[in-house]
Amino acid sequence: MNFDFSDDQKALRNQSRRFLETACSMQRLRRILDNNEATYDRELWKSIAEQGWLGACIREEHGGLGLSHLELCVLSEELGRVLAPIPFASTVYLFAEALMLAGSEDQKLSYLPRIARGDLIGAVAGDDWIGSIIPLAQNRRTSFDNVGVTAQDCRLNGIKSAVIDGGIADAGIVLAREQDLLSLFIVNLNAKGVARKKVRTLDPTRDCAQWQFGEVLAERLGRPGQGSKILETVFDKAAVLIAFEQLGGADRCLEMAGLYAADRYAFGKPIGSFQAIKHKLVDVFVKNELARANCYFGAWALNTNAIQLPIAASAARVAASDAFWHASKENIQTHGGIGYTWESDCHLFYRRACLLSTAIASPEIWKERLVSHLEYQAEE
Amino acid sequence: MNFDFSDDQKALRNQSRRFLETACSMQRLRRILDNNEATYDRELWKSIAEQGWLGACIREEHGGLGLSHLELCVLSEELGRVLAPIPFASTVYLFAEALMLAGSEDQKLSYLPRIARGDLIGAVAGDDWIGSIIPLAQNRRTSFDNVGVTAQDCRLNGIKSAVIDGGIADAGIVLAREQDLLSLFIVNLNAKGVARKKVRTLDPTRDCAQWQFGEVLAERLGRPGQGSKILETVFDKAAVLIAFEQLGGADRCLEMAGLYAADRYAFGKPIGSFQAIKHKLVDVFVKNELARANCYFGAWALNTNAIQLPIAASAARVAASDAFWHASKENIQTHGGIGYTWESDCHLFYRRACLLSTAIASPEIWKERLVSHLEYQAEE
Amino acid sequence: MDFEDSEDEANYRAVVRTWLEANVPNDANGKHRRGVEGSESLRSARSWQARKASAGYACIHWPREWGGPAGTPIQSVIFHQEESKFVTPPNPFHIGLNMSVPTVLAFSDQKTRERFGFSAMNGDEIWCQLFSEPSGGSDLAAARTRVRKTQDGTGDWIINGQKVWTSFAHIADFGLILCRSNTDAPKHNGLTMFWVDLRSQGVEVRPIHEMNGSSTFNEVFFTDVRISDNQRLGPVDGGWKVAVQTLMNERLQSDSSGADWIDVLKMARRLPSIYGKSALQNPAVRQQLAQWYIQSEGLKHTRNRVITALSRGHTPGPENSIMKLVRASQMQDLSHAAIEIMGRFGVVDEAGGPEERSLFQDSLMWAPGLRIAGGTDEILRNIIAERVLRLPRDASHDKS
Amino acid sequence: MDFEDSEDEANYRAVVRTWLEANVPNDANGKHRRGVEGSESLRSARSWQARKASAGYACIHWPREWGGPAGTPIQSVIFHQEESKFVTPPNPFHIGLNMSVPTVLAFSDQKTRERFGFSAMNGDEIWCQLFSEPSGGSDLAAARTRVRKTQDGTGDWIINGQKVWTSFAHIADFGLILCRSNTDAPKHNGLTMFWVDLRSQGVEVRPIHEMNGSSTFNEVFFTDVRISDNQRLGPVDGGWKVAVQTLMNERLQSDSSGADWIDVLKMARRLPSIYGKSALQNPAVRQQLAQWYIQSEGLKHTRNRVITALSRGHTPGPENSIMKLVRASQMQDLSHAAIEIMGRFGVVDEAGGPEERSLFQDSLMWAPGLRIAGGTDEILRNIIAERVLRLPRDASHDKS
Repeated sequence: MNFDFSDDQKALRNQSRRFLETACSMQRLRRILDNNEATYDRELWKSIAEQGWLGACIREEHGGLGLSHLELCVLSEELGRVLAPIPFASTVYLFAEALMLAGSEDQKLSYLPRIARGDLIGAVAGDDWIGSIIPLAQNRRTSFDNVGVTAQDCRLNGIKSAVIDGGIADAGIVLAREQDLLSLFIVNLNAKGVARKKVRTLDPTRDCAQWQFGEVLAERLGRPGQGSKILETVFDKAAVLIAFEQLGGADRCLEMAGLYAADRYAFGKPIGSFQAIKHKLVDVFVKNELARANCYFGAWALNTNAIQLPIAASAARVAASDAFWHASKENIQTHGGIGYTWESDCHLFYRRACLLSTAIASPEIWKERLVSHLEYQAEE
Repeated sequence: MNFDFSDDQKALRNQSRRFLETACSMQRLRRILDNNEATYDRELWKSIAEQGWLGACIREEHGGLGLSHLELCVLSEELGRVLAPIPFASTVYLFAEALMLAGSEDQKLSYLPRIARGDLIGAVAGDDWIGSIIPLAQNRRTSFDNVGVTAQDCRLNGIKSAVIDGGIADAGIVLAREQDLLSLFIVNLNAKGVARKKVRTLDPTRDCAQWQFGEVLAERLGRPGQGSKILETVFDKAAVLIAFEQLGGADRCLEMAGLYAADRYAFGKPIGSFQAIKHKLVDVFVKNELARANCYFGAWALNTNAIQLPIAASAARVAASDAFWHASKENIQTHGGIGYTWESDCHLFYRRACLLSTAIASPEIWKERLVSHLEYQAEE
Repeated sequence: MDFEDSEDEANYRAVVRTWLEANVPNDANGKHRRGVEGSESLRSARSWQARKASAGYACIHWPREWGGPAGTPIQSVIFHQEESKFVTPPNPFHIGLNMSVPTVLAFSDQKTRERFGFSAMNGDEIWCQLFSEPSGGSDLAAARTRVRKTQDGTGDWIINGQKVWTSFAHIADFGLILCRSNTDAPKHNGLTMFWVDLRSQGVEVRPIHEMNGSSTFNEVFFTDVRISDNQRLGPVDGGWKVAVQTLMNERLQSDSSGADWIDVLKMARRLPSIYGKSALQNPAVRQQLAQWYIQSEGLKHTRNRVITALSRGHTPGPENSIMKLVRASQMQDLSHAAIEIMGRFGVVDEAGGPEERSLFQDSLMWAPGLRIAGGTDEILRNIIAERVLRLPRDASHDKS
Repeated sequence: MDFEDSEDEANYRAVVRTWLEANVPNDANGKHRRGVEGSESLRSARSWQARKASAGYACIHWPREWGGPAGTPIQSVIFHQEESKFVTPPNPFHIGLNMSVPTVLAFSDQKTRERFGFSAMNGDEIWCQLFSEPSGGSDLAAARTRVRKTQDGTGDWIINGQKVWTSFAHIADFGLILCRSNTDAPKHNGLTMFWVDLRSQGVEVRPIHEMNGSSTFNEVFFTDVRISDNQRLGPVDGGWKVAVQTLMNERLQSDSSGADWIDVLKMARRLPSIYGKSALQNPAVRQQLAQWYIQSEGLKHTRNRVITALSRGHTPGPENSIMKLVRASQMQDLSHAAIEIMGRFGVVDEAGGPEERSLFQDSLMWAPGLRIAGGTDEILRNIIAERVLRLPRDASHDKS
């Protein structure tokens, strides 16, 4: 039994944690929060590019480090701990993974080295409404009406609303309706015919935008009609990686609450000595540990491309979403009045928890995906 | 605003509570529990008949006291507190209510006085499978396959399994399929062709039996095809009354736990001084209070035959089922090891909570009924 | 058991309704708001308060010696029920009139009563309540704001320290303040209560920037603020009892703002879903809706029980204690669930989504505050356990 | 990260599997049971234990000086994994071999080790653990069972008192007993640990009638039970430390009995529903199933993390602490929900319903016990808060 990260991976964790403590302090995060114009931390983006994180899983011949997804999981957890205000998930988990999965060799050579160097930010826009991107056992088609963009002769028309990191991305992967098929296209977002509009969300430390396409010339990704199928796999992989971000955030909330509870006195004692606080934080710990165990299984399935990936990814996403939400709200509660102020960091985790649990379809949809697969498995 | 019981009704509560403390002590309940043959407390049944409880809501000309349903709610709560091992719900909330709602004057004159005198125990058997007796907005028909008994020329054939108090009832009201209709019939359970078999349940302090009919001559109740409609209303009324029983049980659990927690010492202090126990019992209290408020609204709707009855009954049933289950399990937990023994009374409440929440369809089905009506209301 | 008024109540309600129809101003700003923003809004608030006072509808149950109309608690409830059916100006007076001012009046001589009673009731002067401190958290008796008697023979006192979480301090004229007068005594026995003029020299009010971006609470700093001994309420070192009495004045919670089950139902009816045509067809959503409905109806009818007690001339029982505890967490969980139902469009903070979205977002961002303000979940559970369930006192409560 | 054995582990597993295939008796009674019922069942349990001992598969990680094979913890895990794939006789030895006997051996001389080590490992003698008392509840250090030194010069001791919740006491030969030797000292400093022969005069074992109708625990009464001083383990008045060490021996929770998500899934698939064809089509049931799956998988993989630590020669971290806390409540809620899904047929306790019904009912009636036995939910939360989260010690824990 070898159900843990290796010593090398643990060393990477320690090293990246130390690095991010200064490179991505809460003070830096607040520069994005308090500045309406800032959309991501360019300096941080540059320095993680230098360390090779953007190309961690990209093969060496495409300009990456060629590490395994386990190393990426380690980095995701650390980036989640510090609420890194960068388009890492959009570029690395979604855009690069989609390219690696479905791109031609030419496309890989064209995009992946730029991603690895930090020269290209990517974003992915699937369905334009709720959850239909996750095909269900009972209902294996994506509703056409929800796609929002049509394609004809590789020209795109239509709208993708609320694309995370869509305002800062250089290139986008877009699911579009192509007659009676759903296909993927790569779009240069600085091309003619693309109009972008910033979209505010509950988490101002992450970018979000609407894309509007008018006769935009795009490049096909994968075969016609393969769009949903490709995205489904990409979303499974991203679900595991985002779950590690959520896990990192949840752990950090528990640590913040524990430290505050040990230091803060009320009624003549540290509040952490009261069972009301103790047991509250144990409940947070329990959810975090259950999420961690599910995330580890997700990491294994992701890394080995196991047939259990859809189940493992769904379980990791649901458990980590629940853990982060719960940890972030009880962290505020443990902090009391202080936790409710803008100056406290608590609300940044609360906001991010809401963003991440809705980002690639809500937990409800992943629960359905999970049970569909369990049902199918149990029938065999 | 007059949202409380009257002083007279409160006096009835105090008087019935005092009476039941001795007439229905836990020692008496244990005689039923520990005696495999005993099925109900005949002595208690006789004495509540003498006090007129069985005919509380039956009109005076039919041998009852002619009181309102509010008085019956008061009695139900008290009977629930002591887990009375008698067929009160089956006879009074279901059988007598169905007769009063749908019976002919002859039928009322024939049955109601005997019920009021304590000479007749009744039981009602609706559908023979899960929940289909509750018509839904989307699906307003009862599934014929689940009824189990057919009728032709008022002769019944078939099986009703798991009828609560079915083993001790003298007469039954039976929902049967009559060609393409569902109709109700009154059956003398001592008649030829009726075979009964005791059914064990998790709560041995209440009777349960299977009925098997072979060409049993029965008497029609209500018009042909009116069966589901009548039962639906009867179940709404019974839901409110059973909710009061559940509320009584839940309150009693909280009192038991509170008394034990105040007396029992661990770590040098009464366990009730630890926040772990305090806050647990507050959570029980909160559910009980929410259930009480919903029960009161149910009582009002029942008593005034208000158009809101389906909503009020559903809400009371769901809230009270939840409160009783929660109170009964946390009562055991508060008692610790002692609470897990057969000699402790805790498990009797736990068992009864399970019986009552499943008795007239599970809370899930009542939640659906509730939301169907809310949806309909919101559309208007 | 019914929902009817008694004959007296019905008459009173009819009179009130007629009066409201004739008197509610047309220029009310169209929204019930938690805060008061801008001088125009404050002016209309004062004017509406004055109109109510002149008609005997402000501070309905204040006794005559306070200048009140000596109505009954149920009349007060009836007036507020009827008033809430209209769009009226904001109300920055309620904390003062329900908590601070009654304490001032109860502990003062007739002259002081005359000075403050009417002007507060009339909306001319706004009062706030200065109990919480940054260091004490939920432990109000741990107040550290120091008060010292001057040695100059005036009998005056000097206050130094900081209060926090003070609603309306930025527009208030006066406040009730709990100070540490004795650092040697056990903590409950070293406190003294005063009223203080917030325009005194040395008082500084700073709004708190809250996590939802708004500012409804304030910090209030006291630097060598001199007050006279006749501003003292109750005995020296006897302030804790005064504070407890003030906290008991907290009125019936009746804040019905924030997202509720009906908002989820309305949104879910229009929203597509992976199950069925709309999210409302999803049984998982329906089962949750039922739970929220039962909580909200439970609170509503609990309130009806309290009003009934008032109507019968009784003091309400413990029922009232569960209100905020239940509502705050319900609001948090319900609004979060609603946002998750909308998927990533749930977190978009722009016009153009489902119309309930901004309500859910406001509730999501306010609920953490509601779980803390006016007694945290944990403090409320302690209070209910000890005062209602009569469980043994927490041995961990220190007295020092 | 993988689920593979190391080469050594794989070899060990292969050897073990071969041995099991050749040696597991055919006459095992066909069920894994919590208890041992009847002498036939006990005889087969002893015989299987002896066979394992002779092959070096009983007490795998006991050191050589205890007569053990000095295997590694991971070998022990591997053997139990493989053994659990077979139907084997019941195991009434595990509490003794995992908790009581290691303490006896660790605190005894070589002669005593020889007397007890092998006979326990071989299943000839069964040991129980006598810590809990009726008055103390979760507070083990509050033990009142008195031990007094005789004045007759033998150095013997006399025990009087009562223990409770003792598993297997009715078939046990010996027990580890924590006694109060000093009533004047603070409570943790007045305890002494002994081993005791349960066949001694003055020992009476009474089975406890549990709420689910069965009897797996016992009360044990001690009336003037005389024991010799060489039955003492550790110093006089130093028993608490011995007790703590014993409790640390508690093995990896791996009880996988009781209802789980897969049972709900199987039942729901065959059950009619108001939504869709089967209850499994009901999204409300599906969403719950997903939650239970995540809990169970979370526990399973947490266990894998613990095994990995053992495999790498590390001591497992705090992960293990959440196992029983999560599982007990999950079992209670899941089985209750499953019964409610079945409607009133869920409470029928007869043959002929959905085949999982009796499993849900057993779990429903056992779960309240599991939430209490071996540390209540509340005690476990305290322990995790203090030992894992390092929160400040509860000031309310008295030491007197």
